[in-house]
Amino acid sequence: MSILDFIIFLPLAAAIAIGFGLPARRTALAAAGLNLLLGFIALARFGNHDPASGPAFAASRTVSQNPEIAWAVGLDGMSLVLLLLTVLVTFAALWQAATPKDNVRLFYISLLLISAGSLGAFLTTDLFFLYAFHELALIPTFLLIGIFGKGDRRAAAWKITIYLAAGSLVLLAGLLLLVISLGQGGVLTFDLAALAQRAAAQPIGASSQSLIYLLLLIGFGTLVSLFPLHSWAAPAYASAPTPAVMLHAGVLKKFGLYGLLRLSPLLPAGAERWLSLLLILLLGNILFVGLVTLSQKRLDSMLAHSSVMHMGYIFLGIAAFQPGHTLGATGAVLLMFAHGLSIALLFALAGRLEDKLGTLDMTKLGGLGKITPRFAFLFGLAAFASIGLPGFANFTGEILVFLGGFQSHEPGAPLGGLQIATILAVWGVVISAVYMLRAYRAIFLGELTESNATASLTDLTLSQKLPAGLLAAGLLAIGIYPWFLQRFLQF
Amino acid sequence: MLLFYLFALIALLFGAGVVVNRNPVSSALCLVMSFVGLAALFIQLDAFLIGIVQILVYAGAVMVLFLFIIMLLDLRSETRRRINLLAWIGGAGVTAAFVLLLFTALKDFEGEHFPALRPDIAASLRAENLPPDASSTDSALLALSAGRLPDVHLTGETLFTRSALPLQIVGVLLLVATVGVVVLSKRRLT
Amino acid sequence: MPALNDYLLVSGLLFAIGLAGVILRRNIIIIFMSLELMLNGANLSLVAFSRYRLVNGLPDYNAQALVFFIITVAAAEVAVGLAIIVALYRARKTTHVEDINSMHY
Amino acid sequence: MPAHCLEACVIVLGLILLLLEAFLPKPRRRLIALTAIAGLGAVLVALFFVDRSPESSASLGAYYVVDPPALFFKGLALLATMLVLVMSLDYASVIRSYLQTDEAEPDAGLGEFFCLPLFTCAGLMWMASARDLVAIFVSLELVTISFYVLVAYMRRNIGSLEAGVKYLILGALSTGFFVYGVAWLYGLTGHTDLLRIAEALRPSETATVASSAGLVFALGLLLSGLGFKIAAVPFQIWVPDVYQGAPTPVTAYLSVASKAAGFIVTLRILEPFLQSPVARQAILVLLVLSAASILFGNLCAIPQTNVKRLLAYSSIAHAGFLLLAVASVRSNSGESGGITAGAAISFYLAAYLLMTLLVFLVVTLVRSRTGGEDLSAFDGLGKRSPFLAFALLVGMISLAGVPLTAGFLGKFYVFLLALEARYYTLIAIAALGAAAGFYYYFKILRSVYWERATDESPLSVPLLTRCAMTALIAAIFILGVYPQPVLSIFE
Amino acid sequence: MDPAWFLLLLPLLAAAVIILFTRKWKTLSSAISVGSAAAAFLISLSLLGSDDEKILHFRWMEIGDLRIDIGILLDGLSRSMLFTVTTVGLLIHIYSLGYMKNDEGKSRYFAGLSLFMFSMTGIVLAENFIMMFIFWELVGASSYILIGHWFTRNPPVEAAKKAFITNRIGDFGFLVGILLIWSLTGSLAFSGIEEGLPAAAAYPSALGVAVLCLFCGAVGKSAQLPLHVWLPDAMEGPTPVSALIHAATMVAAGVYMLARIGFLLAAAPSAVLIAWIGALTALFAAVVATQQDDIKRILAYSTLSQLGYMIMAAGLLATQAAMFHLFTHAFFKALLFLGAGAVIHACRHEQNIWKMGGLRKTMPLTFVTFAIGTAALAAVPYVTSGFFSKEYILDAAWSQENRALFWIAALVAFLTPFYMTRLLLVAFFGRPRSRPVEQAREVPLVMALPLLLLAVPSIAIAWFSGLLDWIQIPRPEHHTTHPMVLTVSILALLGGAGLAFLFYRERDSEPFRAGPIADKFYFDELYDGLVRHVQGGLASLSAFLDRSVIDGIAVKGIGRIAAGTGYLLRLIQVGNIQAYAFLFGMGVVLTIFLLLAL
Repeated sequence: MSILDFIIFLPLAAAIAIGFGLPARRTALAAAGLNLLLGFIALARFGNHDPASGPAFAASRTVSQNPEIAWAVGLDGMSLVLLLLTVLVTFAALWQAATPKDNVRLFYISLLLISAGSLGAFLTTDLFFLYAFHELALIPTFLLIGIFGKGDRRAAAWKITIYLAAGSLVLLAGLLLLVISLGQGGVLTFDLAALAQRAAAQPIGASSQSLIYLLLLIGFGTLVSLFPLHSWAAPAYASAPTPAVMLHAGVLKKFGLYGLLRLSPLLPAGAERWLSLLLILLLGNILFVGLVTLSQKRLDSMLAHSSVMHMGYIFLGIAAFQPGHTLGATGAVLLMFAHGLSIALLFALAGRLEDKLGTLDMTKLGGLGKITPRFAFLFGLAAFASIGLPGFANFTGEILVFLGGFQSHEPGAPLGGLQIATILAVWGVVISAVYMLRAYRAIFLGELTESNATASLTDLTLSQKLPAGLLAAGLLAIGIYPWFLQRFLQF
Repeated sequence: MLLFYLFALIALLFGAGVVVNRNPVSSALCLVMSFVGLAALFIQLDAFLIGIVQILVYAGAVMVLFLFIIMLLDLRSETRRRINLLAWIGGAGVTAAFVLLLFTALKDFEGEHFPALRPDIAASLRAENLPPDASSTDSALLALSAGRLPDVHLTGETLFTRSALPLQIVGVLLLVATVGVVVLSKRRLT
Repeated sequence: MPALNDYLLVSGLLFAIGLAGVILRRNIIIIFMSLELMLNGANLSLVAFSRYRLVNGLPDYNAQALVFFIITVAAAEVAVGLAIIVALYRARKTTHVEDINSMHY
Repeated sequence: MPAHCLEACVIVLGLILLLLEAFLPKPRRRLIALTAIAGLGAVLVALFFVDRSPESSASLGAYYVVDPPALFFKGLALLATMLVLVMSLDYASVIRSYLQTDEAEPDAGLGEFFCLPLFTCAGLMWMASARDLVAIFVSLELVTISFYVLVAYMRRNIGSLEAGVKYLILGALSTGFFVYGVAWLYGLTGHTDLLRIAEALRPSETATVASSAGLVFALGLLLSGLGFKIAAVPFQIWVPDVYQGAPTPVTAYLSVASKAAGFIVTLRILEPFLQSPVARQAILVLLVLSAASILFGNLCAIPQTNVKRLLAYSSIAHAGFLLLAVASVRSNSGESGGITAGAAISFYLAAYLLMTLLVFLVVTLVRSRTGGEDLSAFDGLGKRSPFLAFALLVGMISLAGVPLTAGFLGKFYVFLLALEARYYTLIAIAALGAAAGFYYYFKILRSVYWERATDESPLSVPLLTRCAMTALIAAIFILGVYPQPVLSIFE
Repeated sequence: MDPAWFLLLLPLLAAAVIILFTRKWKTLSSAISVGSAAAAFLISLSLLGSDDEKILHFRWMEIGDLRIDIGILLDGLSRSMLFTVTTVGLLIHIYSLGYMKNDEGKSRYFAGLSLFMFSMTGIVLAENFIMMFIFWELVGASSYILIGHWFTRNPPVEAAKKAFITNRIGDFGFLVGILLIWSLTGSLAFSGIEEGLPAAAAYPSALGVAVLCLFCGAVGKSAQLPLHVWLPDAMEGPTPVSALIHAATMVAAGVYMLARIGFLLAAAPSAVLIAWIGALTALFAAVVATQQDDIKRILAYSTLSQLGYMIMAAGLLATQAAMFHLFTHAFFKALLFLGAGAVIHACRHEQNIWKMGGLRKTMPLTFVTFAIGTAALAAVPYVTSGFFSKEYILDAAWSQENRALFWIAALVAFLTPFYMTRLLLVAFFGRPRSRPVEQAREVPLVMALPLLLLAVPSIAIAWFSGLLDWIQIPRPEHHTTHPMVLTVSILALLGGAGLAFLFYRERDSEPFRAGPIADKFYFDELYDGLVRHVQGGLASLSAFLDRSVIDGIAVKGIGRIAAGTGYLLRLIQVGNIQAYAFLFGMGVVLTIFLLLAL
């Protein structure tokens, strides 16, 4: 058993234990806390690991011989970063969770399952389980939004479930086609390393690559709310209970990007074939959804759209990822980490706000900074982080992504699609500044509105600050000293 | 040849009668006649046992059952409900299409003529497979050697040797049918 | 003597007549009779084939055994079927197919 | 012990129980069911120890072959029958209310309800071993006729009777076509043993079959008969009504055992055709049937509100997926490798058995406790009985094909096969169908978890049922991640 | 560890300590902040006097062969700029002690100041473009915090937002420029870029575009046309902030950046465009300043105008002149702002000069220092530092034969004394025109001291060439100044001041009002309209498309089609056995037909 097995199965075990009657909140928190600890132990021990010797803490157990499927885990730089993201956000989300009146067990079990699903997907080195574990989170999301959500929760839960299920079917087709195309000697394998080797030794034909990459792009793209496959995200995030949206927007959504980053080196011709399409779509995320975000009146809805918008940057990093040109990929991973923490933080704070005020309509809020300065401060940190202010991890990711866009550009050559897209994407930074500052100004600054003046709003207590502080600390740490994590990212 | 056409015509015409007749009793009687014609065709094809069974089981038992039920339920001819034109067109269309397809398929068997029986070949083969001391007492062998077709013997032999397993399964099937009929028809015991 | 095709044609027509009866008639008992017609049509084919496909100079008794089984099965089917029809009649006082469509779509 | 003793044991068990029922004074009906379950369990155990050499049953020729699929399907039949009997115990109260026999003896007629499935089971086991048209016909009819009785069993219930009549008429119709097809196939080849038929049909210089018209005619007729058993479009027409009207355990039995047996027979009968000159047409038609079934089943299930009817459509859809695997039989012996179609279909059917029976166990319990089979009867089940709700959840996600469940792996293998065979259109249709599947399976979960019950009293679950459900849930998950035990049977 | 690191990190540490720990103890917070500023000042002094070039590295990221450092580049340019920043910074920290004495958010204010000091030093010390961009943005953020210090009132909050977003627009260009330069020269570090320049010079147009993009950053930060709109609004912030950030240091960062990349400007054919933008800004702002009534706004426009000068100089490749003007301007403009702050403070936050008057008597010290600042700004010959630096710029324009630019600059040199004299006459002479002004009293020592300290360099600093050399400020050689330049500038000064004297002596209200000028040529209105209608319209349109087309037609449509097909298809299951039999038969026929047909 590898430490990674423990990390994956701990939330599962906790979920089962809660099902059998252990106290829900305490068990869940204990598991999350322990996982946080294990995550950092893994980080500490990973430091001595030589990347040339394959993934660290690898362990494997065959579950099917042909097609060759194994329960295999392993840690490399990219999964390490996402592991840290997951354990951090999980802990914060569970801590932050307000225990519901009914169905308490179901609530915590679902949250733990989302966490376990993400961990499994990020830590396994087998394509089958990579896919399978992500899907594990589908049901908890359905339950969490449908039972514990707010607003138009049913429609939202319904949409996200069906949409993501459909998207993952496309993804499945792509993955299977990939595996089949890389079949050798009558053996199909789902082992990522073996697939990479086979792809390197004998690349897939260009037309197959093209088809596979398109399927993967649509499949993963749906899961990551790539324009125009994004319309599930905003309603779901606006309706989901706070810890659920923290986990989903913060962690789970990164799965599609992670998968694309893992697999696109296997399909260089496919990636090249669809580069322009990807660029157009990601600009759709950044510019079009960015504009949509501008017109949102409710904070939760705005945050949800902004989360969709920011996916565009990560996609840009992936688009810039070519053999030998790894800035984009590195930036994408850092950005995943950063976006995960910042959006979780923002949603956590927004959730707290709604609990207290009963509304997130920005036209009805105002001047809260006077009553709750600590809250406003934390929210400001998160807002600035999310618009990519230097000093926060988001900036490190974004700047690398932008650099990545120009990495392959020959001096003096006319600007290619990638470069033009990068420049347009940089403009998105302005858009996000506009809506974020507008929201911050509408809620926290200016004159206190009457409805808020009467609300029983109190500032954060220490215990409430803890999860937010944890996330903010993560953002700042990587923002100030990115080398700490970036050194692990080898592509 | 003539007999064939006669019997075929009987089978088909009375078969059609089943479908066309409004009165269930007439239909049932038509069915009996059709089966009789069929049985005659079987016999013409040297399947004597089956011909007889056909008459015994179908014309005898099954039809009696049908008539019994018709009487029991006191069914009259179908009252003239509105004729469902669509159903008629559809039914006729499907049937016609089926017949057309049948004709296409029948081309495969064009020109296969009635082969003569060769009891002698069978007899010699049978003699080879039998233990020498049994050959004199085996009635089928004797009949075959005499150029006759011991139809009942051979059918029975097949049923109880090679097809023993299906036969047993059919036995179970009959048991199930019996139990089922009993259960389904059981009345309230008062 | 008639050719194989002639028998097959008769058998096929018998089968088709049965099919037509099943589709056209509304009385369940008559539908059931038509089903018997279809089975008998199939039987005729089998017997004809067994006579035309001689094995060692004799008709193929395997096929005849199958005919045997079909007749038996058909009889059992009739028994069970009529029992169901009687039960239905007791419950609904009808043997018309149009009256039994409480479940649809 | 030769394998054919197994059927004999089952028959003897059935006879003994029938005699007990008939002649013992006031027999305890429950005892009959429990004895039957125990007896079948013993046979199931014995299945693992029988002589598996083909010679052991050589005297029975093609009427009874012992090969891995046969043994596997015998096991499935036994398992399904046991679980159906468990279900029947829960359903007894409903049956009783529609028999209205004797007030002094309220259980009269129940004994037969528990005994008949034993004979059906024997028929199914014989079907699994039959490689001869005669044996196939008689065992098929044994199953069919016992189902006529079982479907119409509640003779005071209009629905049950109506279902019985519909099943009877259409079943007999399909038998007619099947028999006619058998006659033609026999006429073309002169054999009833499928191995011999295959030899006769194999394209060679000494081919005995001249033209393909007759062959195709025979194939079409046979497919019609088989299509009825496996509930494939356009022969699915009976399925919704019969599933809805029949007693719930019988519905479950129909949808699981009858379909499974239908598929093994289909595989055996199609084998000669797939090596014949008409293989291309056969596969194309299979694909058309598959596509039609997937689309029809999945789309029509969407508007359903009666759970049994919904499951009927779902059963059609699953038949479509299985047919897709059947159509991939020939082309998957290619060089890239992977799973064989036979193994894939068997696995799918095993998974289908587990999840369908689990769902029907819940439906049965809910029906006998609340008296309803509509979606609304499931409202608030999550509160009334978390265990039942969870069982239903597992069943539904497995049916929908959420990863880490057996149902997913079933679909996974089918997709793999179809992709290897390059049936891209079919894959697209299948993906569409699977996505629609999410829609209606989750519709049930929506009632269970999102809605409030009108009556919030908790539902009790009998111990035996609880054990059965737990075992099924465990099996679904174990097979979902560890398929190798089942797959090794076929290697 | 090199002391330069402490210089960079101490203010950050101070900000962090205040935010995390000492927010409740306001005095302690302010002390920490002032202490850090003082320490920074001392360290920057200690760095002076050596003219070796020193580069310090700290690995921030390293991907493949690209290494991005947080690095410190110590050379003449950065040392002198550092001196300017820390000196003015320290003085303004001290001044703030008085100005913000009773403010509720004093801790927050000082944390913001420290954060600003950190960011500004970061820009100055930056060794590469990424680091410069990081601090560039951080400066924007701290400016946001400080402008919006009084966040419970709407105008400062709006101004802060406007400042940040406008800067972001500039930063967009800056970042694109960085990317272009990186792809052209293969390096992000200034030294590396200089090395790669010869190769990049093969693509002059690309280089020109890249440099213009970089210049966009300066346009935003130094509030050049057309991104100047934020600076006047930024005057909503506390006055010391206006002095420090929006007059002396941050807005000069654009100029500093241009100076830093002077070698690039020299190689790029587009530099003259930069000069033109600077000149036009200078002229535009000077014109607008003549019609403003708010004392801080006048100064703000004057800052714009002076920044325009500097940019023009940089565009004319006279980066030394630009830096020298930056240096002198920092002192006298800070002085002017602090003086204005003193006035505002004394007049209970009255900012309209037409409501002031007669302050000469009540606030003599302030008056004197303010007058010194005015003189410096108006470039009184040979006395003030402003004269030398402005001469330097005018001379650069003249000597480069760019007469158009020269005459524009001369016109600005005429307008500057005009509006400053107007300000001085209206605010300090005549009689008080409102009650708070009558009751105005001289400011306390803690505020007066910085005024005095700043007045000294405003006059004297240009006299001490040795001092200038020590600070490593580039110094003009007087004798090279063209007589024509001298003549024109003296005439402009006399003309401007005289004209203002004529118009505004003893006036109680504006004698004539030029609408467009007073309304800043309607830039704000134009931008408001753009934001509201173009951006707002696009946003609404996108939202509409998102809802109706993408979600409505595509997503829901597919769902409806599927469900609808299901509804229709299931109608086949009519429930009638006859129909079922028919359909079954059809199925058989179709299957066989298909098999035959295929």
